[in-house]
Amino acid sequence: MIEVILVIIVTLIASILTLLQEDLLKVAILSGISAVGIAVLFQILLAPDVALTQAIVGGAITPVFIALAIKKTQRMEGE
Amino acid sequence: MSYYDDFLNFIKERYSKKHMTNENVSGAIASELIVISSLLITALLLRHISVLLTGIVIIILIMLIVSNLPLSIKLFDEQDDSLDKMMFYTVITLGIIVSLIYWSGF
Amino acid sequence: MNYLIPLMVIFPIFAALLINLFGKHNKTIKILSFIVAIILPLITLFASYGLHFFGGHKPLIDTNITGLPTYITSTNLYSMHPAITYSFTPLTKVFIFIMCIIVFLSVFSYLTSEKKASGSFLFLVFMGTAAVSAMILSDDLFNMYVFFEIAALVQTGIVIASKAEDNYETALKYMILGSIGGPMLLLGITILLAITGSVNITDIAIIISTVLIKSPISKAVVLFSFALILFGWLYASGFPPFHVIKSSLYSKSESYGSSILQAMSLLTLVAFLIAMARMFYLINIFNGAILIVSIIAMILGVSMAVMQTDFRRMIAYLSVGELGFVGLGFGLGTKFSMTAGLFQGINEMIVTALLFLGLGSVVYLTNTSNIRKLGGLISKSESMAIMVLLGGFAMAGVPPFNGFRSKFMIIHAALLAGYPEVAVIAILISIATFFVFVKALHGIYLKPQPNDLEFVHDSIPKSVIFSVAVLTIMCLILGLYPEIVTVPISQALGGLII
Amino acid sequence: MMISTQLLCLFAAGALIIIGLFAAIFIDNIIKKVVGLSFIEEGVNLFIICLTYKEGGIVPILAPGMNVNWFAQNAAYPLPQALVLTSIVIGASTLAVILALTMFLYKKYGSLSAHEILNNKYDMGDEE
Repeated sequence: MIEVILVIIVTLIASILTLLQEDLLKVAILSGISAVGIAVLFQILLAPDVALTQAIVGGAITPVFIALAIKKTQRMEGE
Repeated sequence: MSYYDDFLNFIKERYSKKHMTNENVSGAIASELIVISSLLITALLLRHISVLLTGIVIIILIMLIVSNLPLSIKLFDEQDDSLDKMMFYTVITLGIIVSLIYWSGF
Repeated sequence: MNYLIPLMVIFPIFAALLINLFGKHNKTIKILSFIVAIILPLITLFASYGLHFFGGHKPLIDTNITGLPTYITSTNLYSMHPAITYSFTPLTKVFIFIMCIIVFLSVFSYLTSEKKASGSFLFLVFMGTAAVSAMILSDDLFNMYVFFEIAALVQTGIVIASKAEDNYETALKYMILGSIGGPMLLLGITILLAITGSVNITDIAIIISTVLIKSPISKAVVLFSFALILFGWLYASGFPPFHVIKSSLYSKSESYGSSILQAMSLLTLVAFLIAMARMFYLINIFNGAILIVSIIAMILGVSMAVMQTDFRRMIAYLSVGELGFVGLGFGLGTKFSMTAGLFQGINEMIVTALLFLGLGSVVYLTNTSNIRKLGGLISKSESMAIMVLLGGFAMAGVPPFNGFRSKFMIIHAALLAGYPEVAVIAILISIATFFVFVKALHGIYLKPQPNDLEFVHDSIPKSVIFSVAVLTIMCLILGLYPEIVTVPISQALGGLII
Repeated sequence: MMISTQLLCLFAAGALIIIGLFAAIFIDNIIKKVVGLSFIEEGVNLFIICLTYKEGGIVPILAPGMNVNWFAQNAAYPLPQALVLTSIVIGASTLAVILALTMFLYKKYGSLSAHEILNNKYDMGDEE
């Protein structure tokens, strides 16, 4: 039980922190952390295949997309 | 004709920088009439629920409409292409639909 | 097993991929897409009615398996649909056939009026056709959701592929709003899946009407999922609060694109509306909710259309407003009114395609869509002006066109169902529609021609005139012989809605 | 009342959806807004997987030598899990399209603010 609570707290804090960042690269990384947290929850909820997909797509591919978009645009929000 | 003059003056004040034509004014007046008449008739549909409620709603509607003239220009301003307004109305609608259907379905 | 039914979806997807493959060879894709566009309506025409179970997994009740235990044969499990099921009824036939005709005419006028055909645009068009055909064929909610998302992406793509200004902004707005609408629809579908254990609409309808509606607790869950699916439906069909983005989507696309876009959103609307009507018809506020949403759509759409000076935007708002009539038919809740609503949907699809294609020729000639800058175009092409005028009559509901028939049926149904207010609103909206047309036609064709009006092209391509003429003739035929469409629709509705 | 794993995860899903809706209205930067909107999608996915969970159950993979009846009683419900796989991919592709559009628009406007880029008002046809 305690590990579930921990994972949920990490996921939610990561997703809230995502929205508070000024640095967009940190946004990419934190969204990856939150997606991996959800993947762990999927594993706990008896869905290992979904967890794998979520870990790859949400934890690796999406942050890379966002990072590429940042590279082509701007890194800091306020500029 | 005073209503028409008021209307024309209002629009001219509002869009004084741009040139106005008959088309804009006629469109605005037509839209105004459509909105007012159809809103009042739609409110009549409430009589299938309760007649008293219909009366109250119609009186409130008339007061709201009279105090907010001209409606069509205000509606037009609310429905421009800006994402902020669309997003706001989307979330509001989601809230209204879910709560209304959930509580009135029993 | 009828293999033409899945072919309606598979063939356009395959064709789209093939066209994308030959994207560089202009001549090849032109010939290829022309052939595909001809074959598409033919498939629909020759397919026979029936069900198609993917993988051949029929419900247990239809198979010859004997000796099953009683806990299967005595429960709902025995009649559940394990496979994705496509059902091809007269209703689906009519809708897909007309959609395919519109796709054919749009693609035909695109191919002949543009020198260089864009492979990606044709890819998107055929992908969209496949998506909406699958949506209206499918009996499976999740399948509908997947194709709904594909259709949303395709609509964005068609707007991106156009040359109008500000098209990227509009596409981005649509996608951002879609990331609220889509997940909410999915959430609604999943709640139904959780409480019934199936995503098949027939199964869900049976379970809701026999079990879930009886107990207040499970009814609350059904209501919650109805609210979410209703919200997703608003996004799919462009009812308020999504009417602004939908109409701006139509106006930011090429005219060939817009005529396909509006047909796509109409088919999406009809598919989800029928699904909702089948699942939730026993909920007492179902009809009221649909009715109110449709009336608000009509008022806002038409009152916004009246105030526009860009004629593409005008027709876009009008088409959103007229979609309200389809919802109105379902909101009234009788079989006659539903038939009228679906008939209006078909007319709406034809007439809006006519207007987008016909007035698209004005953009082709002058490269502007602002009524202020236009005028006197009747000297350029009288035939087009007359056909657009007839299209406007058809949309506003002037006899003997199809719009008159369907609107008359809806008003009649409203009076029969005891809602005279609805009839009055319908008449008001029709009058406003007519007003919009008089304004647009005067501005474009009859007003004296401004001195600074410059022409990009000298004459309208013959193919566009041909396409618009075909659509006008379809309007006239449906107006004179509405039985061609109403009889199959009402037959199919009798079987669908229990 | 005992708080189960399923209930906790449902709360997490709800919280994610609400964070996403919050981001939809109040966040201005497009990339952050889009990331926030993808939380709605992830929250819905988590919600679906929660519904399939069975307390004390097993993963829905039929290993050789397993008793089929026992498996049917104890395994989690696999159908929604298959649906979530599709949903995840749809979400990722939507995000990719949105980011591509954002990159195009950045070239045009030189800004990532939704207020500056996406608020181009449509007047009564009077522009120019």
